[in-house]
Amino acid sequence: MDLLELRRQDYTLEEDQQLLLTAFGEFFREQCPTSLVRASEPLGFNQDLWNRLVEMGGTSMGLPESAGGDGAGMVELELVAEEFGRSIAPVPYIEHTVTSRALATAGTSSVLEGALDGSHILALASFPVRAGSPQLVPAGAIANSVLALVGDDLVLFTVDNPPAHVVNQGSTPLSWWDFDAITDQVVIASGSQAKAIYARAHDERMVLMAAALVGMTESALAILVEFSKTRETMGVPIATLQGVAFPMTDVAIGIAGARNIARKAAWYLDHAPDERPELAAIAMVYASQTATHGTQVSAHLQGGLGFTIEADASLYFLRSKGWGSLAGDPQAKLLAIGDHVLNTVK
Amino acid sequence: MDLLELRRQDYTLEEDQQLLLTAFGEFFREQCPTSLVRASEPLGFNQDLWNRLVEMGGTSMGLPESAGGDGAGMVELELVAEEFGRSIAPVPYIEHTVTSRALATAGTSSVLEGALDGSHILALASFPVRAGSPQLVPAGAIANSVLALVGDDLVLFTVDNPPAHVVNQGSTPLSWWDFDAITDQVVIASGSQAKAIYARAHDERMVLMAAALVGMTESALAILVEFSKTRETMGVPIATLQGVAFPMTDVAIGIAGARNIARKAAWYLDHAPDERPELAAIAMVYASQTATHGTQVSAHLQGGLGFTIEADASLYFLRSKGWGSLAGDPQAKLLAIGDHVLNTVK
Amino acid sequence: MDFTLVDLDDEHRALQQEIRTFLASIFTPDVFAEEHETGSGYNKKVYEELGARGWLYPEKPVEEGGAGFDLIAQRIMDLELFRQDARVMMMRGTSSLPLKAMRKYMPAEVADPILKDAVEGRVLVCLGYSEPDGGSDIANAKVRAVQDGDMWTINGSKMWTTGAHVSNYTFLVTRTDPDAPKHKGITMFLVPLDAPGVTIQAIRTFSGERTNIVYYEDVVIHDKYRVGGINDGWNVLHGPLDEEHSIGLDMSGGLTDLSIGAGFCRVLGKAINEVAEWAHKTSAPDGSSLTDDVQVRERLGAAMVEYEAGLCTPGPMGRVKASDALVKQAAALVDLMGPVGLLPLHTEGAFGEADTEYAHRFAQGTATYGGTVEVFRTIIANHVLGLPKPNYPGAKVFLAGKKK
Amino acid sequence: MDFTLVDLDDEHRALQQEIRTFLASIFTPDVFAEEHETGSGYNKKVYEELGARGWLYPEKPVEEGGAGFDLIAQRIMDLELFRQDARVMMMRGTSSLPLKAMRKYMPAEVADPILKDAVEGRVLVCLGYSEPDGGSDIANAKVRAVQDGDMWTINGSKMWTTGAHVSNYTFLVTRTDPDAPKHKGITMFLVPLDAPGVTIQAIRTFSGERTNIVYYEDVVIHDKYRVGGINDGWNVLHGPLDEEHSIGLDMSGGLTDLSIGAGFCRVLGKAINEVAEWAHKTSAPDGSSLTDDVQVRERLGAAMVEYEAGLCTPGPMGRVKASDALVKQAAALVDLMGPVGLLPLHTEGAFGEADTEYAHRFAQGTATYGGTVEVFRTIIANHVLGLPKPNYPGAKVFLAGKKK
Repeated sequence: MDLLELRRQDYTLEEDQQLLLTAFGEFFREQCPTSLVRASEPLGFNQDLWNRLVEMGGTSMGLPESAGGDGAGMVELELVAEEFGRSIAPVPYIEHTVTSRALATAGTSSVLEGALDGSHILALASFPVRAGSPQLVPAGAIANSVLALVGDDLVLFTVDNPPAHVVNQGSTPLSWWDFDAITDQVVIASGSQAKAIYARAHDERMVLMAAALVGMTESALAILVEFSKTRETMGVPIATLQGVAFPMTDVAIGIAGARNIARKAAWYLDHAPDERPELAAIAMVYASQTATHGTQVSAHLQGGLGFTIEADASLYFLRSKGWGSLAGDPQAKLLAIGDHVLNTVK
Repeated sequence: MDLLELRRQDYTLEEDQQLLLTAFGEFFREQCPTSLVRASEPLGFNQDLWNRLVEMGGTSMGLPESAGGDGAGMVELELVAEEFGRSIAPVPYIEHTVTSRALATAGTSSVLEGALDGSHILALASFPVRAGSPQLVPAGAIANSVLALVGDDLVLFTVDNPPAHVVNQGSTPLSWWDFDAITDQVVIASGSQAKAIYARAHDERMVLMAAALVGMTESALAILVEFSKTRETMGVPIATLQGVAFPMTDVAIGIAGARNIARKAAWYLDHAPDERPELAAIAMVYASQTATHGTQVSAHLQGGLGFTIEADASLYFLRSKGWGSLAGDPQAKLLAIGDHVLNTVK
Repeated sequence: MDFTLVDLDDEHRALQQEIRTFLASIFTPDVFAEEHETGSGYNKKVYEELGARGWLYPEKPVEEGGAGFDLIAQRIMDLELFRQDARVMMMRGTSSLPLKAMRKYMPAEVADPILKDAVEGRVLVCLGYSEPDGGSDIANAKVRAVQDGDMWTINGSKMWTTGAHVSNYTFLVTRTDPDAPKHKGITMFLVPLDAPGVTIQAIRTFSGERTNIVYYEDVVIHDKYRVGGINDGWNVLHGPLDEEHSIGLDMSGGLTDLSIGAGFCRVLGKAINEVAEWAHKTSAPDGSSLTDDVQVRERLGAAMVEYEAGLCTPGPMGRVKASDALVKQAAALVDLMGPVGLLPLHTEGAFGEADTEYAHRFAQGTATYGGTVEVFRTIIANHVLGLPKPNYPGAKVFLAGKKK
Repeated sequence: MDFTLVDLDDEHRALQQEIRTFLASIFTPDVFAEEHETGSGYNKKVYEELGARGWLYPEKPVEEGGAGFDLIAQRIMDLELFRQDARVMMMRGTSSLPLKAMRKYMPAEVADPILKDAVEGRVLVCLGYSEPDGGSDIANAKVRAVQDGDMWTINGSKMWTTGAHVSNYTFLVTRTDPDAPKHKGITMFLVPLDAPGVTIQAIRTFSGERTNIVYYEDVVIHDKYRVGGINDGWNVLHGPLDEEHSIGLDMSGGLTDLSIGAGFCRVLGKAINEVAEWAHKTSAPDGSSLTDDVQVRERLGAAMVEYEAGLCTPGPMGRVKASDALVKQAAALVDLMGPVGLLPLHTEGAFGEADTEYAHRFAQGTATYGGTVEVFRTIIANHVLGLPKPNYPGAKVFLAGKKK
């Protein structure tokens, strides 16, 4: 890689971006307390919250104006995803956003109207379709359509009733999709265009999921910080013990870096998608490591309490993998990152 | 793997093994202070210490009685290796031992006499010989003969004067061997027998190196423990800070486990070599991780002092990789371990 | 050193066969279904059937209701129980601690009938140690016991009283002299849980286990239920607690686990085996076999290294190592399996017994059970490395301090 | 947010060319040879040549001997210096801290000539902070300064005085009131190192750097060398120290590094590039290309993730993250290269510039420079997470305490 690039690294948010962050922060904080998260288990979908998010513009902001949206970029969507993750909100914000954007890019207008008003929920298949092997599709239990790669074609699969929900550790609307059995299939792109749109959608999902994991981990750390100030052992607050304070510090360090990388990756997807093609994967990998470590530390350092389902720490811990795994195996992503490094020195 | 095996796991040493451990512990402690280690840099070989080790039986113990040796097993050799590593002694104990044992197994008597009295030093090539690519050979700068695999043959390469020493981070007698250019080549085994002897020699080297790394890390921890009791910050001994005590504890935990695995792996090589073929690699990988972490913690927690060449901590830190890397890339060894796991569930 | 497979003589081989057949007959599907549902770590039928044969605590002599098993026979029993899935046997381990203290410190006429019932599987005793804000700091107990003639009145609440809802008694730490130094004002009682004023409230962990908060409101019990001397509770506790914390040097010829961490490793081992099976039976998105995938092989290897390390690290150090290994490797194996690794037992498309998904949730508890890994690191720092103790206000009554 | 490549105007482009050409002319092979030999982080010729052009501290206004560079020009200079290998520029950074304090706290007639020489590269000032048993606890300074009329007599010794052997002055922390609270009895001096009674003893680190112990035996200096008020040293120190510890919020439009950790990341970046090159030019033992090796690709990817994390983490957190990343990844990359990764620069068969071998040794120092990672974790715990401070006997004079 070029270590001598004269490039700006300015993370300062524009005023409107700051306002957006604040607005959605308030929205999720007010509309989505952990009691609502619990009430929405095990499916992990709350229709009422989804409707409110639609009203907030959560489903339209990411679509181009030409498609009836507000033309927001990945940076704005990333900021919203941080707040979405902070409240571990039971709505398909990420899947629906990246899939509808992919459809808009392909010029598919058919289902976009329903996507805009949230009535037609969209999801993205994680792997190319292989005959005879159904897939677990994130948000598949509430999705009306799933976008998937079939050979060289990008195909939109639509059903009247989504397949039954499969209870899972992260309480998300997972379900098995047997694409072979679905009759309503529409090819929306082919060849290199299909692959490009599919790859882009996956990059966007990784960046938004990274942002969500950052927000989730911040919530997990916040409750631990409060706990550590009040809980005493040996006559002192446990927060004064380095064995407690240092792990918390390392989690905070991870969060600060993971957030910046996710935002930076979003900026590159908006402004220079070909210059750092590996950045979305880096964001995902580092956010996943941060969330795995951070939610575990939060649950553990709250002692037995953090191990109970009554404790909010459990909500974050179970979703660190329950959400994080949906964007793919982090270890596998290292290969593409390594290939990029190898290419840059060629 | 079978989790229900009714197998003993008894680590208790026989009385004579305990005596051996004590005897070589005293030998290295008395004959090899760190001042001698420093005086032997950068080559990493001390002829006088080597002669004394020969007198102690260090070169003969591992050979079968039929070959004029004392017929000690890998368990005994492992115990000696722990003490050898504890004193980071500048002698080719590991390379010479495993190579001479390989020759004895192959029934090669030619150079064994010189090997027994230490006058003819033996080493083992890390990789099969490839035409046109010289190899860095551990102990190669002081070795009279190097054993290497050439195609299906196990070949002993002998030289009058070993290739020039290459200064290296671990201050060991590394040198480049260009096997193509060596005329004195003797095939000592062929086909499956050659491969078996070669593989066994590498397993033995991994176990003895694991033991040496355990001893090395114990020395690194010992000086840190003393430092931490006396050095004060903020008016308290740093040993009372969990940020110092917990890392030291984790190093101690690593040492305790790595030692047991190395001893267990040695036992299996002696008594049931085919039952846990992956155990030697496990010993090497875990000991390498323990040494990398432990010597780094020792150097770091001694502050600036641990970063100076005057501090003994530097001797251990530089050898954690300087010795550990000689037995091969730990990460690569994980594959064979994983394959073993996959085979056991077939 | 000795790692040989135990060469069983005819007697032990017959016993192994007998145990295996008998356990298969009592560990019926409804046993697992009930445990999956309740998470109690207990099953009435299983305990009573085992107890009737002296197999609940088979290491005890026959006259104490055991089976006088030697070390080999005990190992056979442990492994066969693990084969059946030992989760329901958890309360047996919990009860075993107070039973020792009762025999040692209670008058025989009070203790013996209870001990007999316990060994025969009809009575369970749970541990009333921790309190809502107490952490591992047992000597900080606030539950009050006040004497009035032959009777004691108990008030307060206890946290993490696992098994209280299925137990007959709780081995209770109480404060009997608030003015004495913390660890000199403690008295132990065996409190019947059917006594008026006892309320039990369930707590569920996300690994599916059940534990409890137990409230004591003017609970009146007779002095005969006192275990050991008044204000001598700290010494009474040492027995069971030392046992809990100082499993170390091997006197068994290698027939016992090196640490309680071995149990954590078995859970990791099952997950490793499951992922290996999954790799054999699953093909990659591109149709290739996962057993050829370098990253699959590498991570199974890495998990195996940590499994071995947890198994081979002795004593309190093994307890910490095994927990760390399980926490980290279970998470890595879930990553490896992907979404399928998130599906629990009995869900559509879950792989096998979903051992990996369970291991990831179960792992968290192992870092806390019977003292957090931080408590054990402190014990190791002081007693293995010989580091000076920090001078905390409450340090002297800290668990780690007791071995001074 | 803005991560665009800076679009240089003609003026900046010309300056970039001028700087690049000039640096290439002064960074001659003998400069690197000398640095490799001495590890002083300084080169007389380079400093004087740069100083003569106002390019040693180009951000300073011309009237102060700088070149009045704007942020873009400064960034150009930093990158071009890095292109040349910035190791010899280390003492420039060290000197820059006391220079600020001198300008602020010393009488102009004393400070100005020294400052002029320093900016022009003829004078260096090193830091006399730490003491042999002091750790990061500066306010614990024991070096005594006793006043007698216009003169002060100094006795004691300082550790880690990097650059003392090439510096003209040391910015010295002294104890002037042993009876006052620790941080109220400190006075700062600018001590000429050619003063009688000063002895400098070399210490070498295993990364090849040189630092020093400096002994002060009845060293007599004039009161004019006092920096700031008597016993007011703690406040004088804040300037430089705050600068050292509070690099954080970006006011530069993204033209400065997010933390001092960025420098550590560049060392990691060079190692990553080297290993990638090595993979291209090396074939595996079986003859296949290492660029196809999954474990090579995977570890380069993992190192790249940590590199990016170190680069993108701001302030003190970035300083800790970058050091951790460099320490762990350098070790992993040495494992990957095998024995060749152990061969330092200028040895037979070493690969390229042996950046990886160097990174592994250099990494250790980054965890200690200017305050250990533990000191910074404490600062982060207290000032970022807002955790209560532990009540250590000496905590109030601890570095982390100063921002109360």
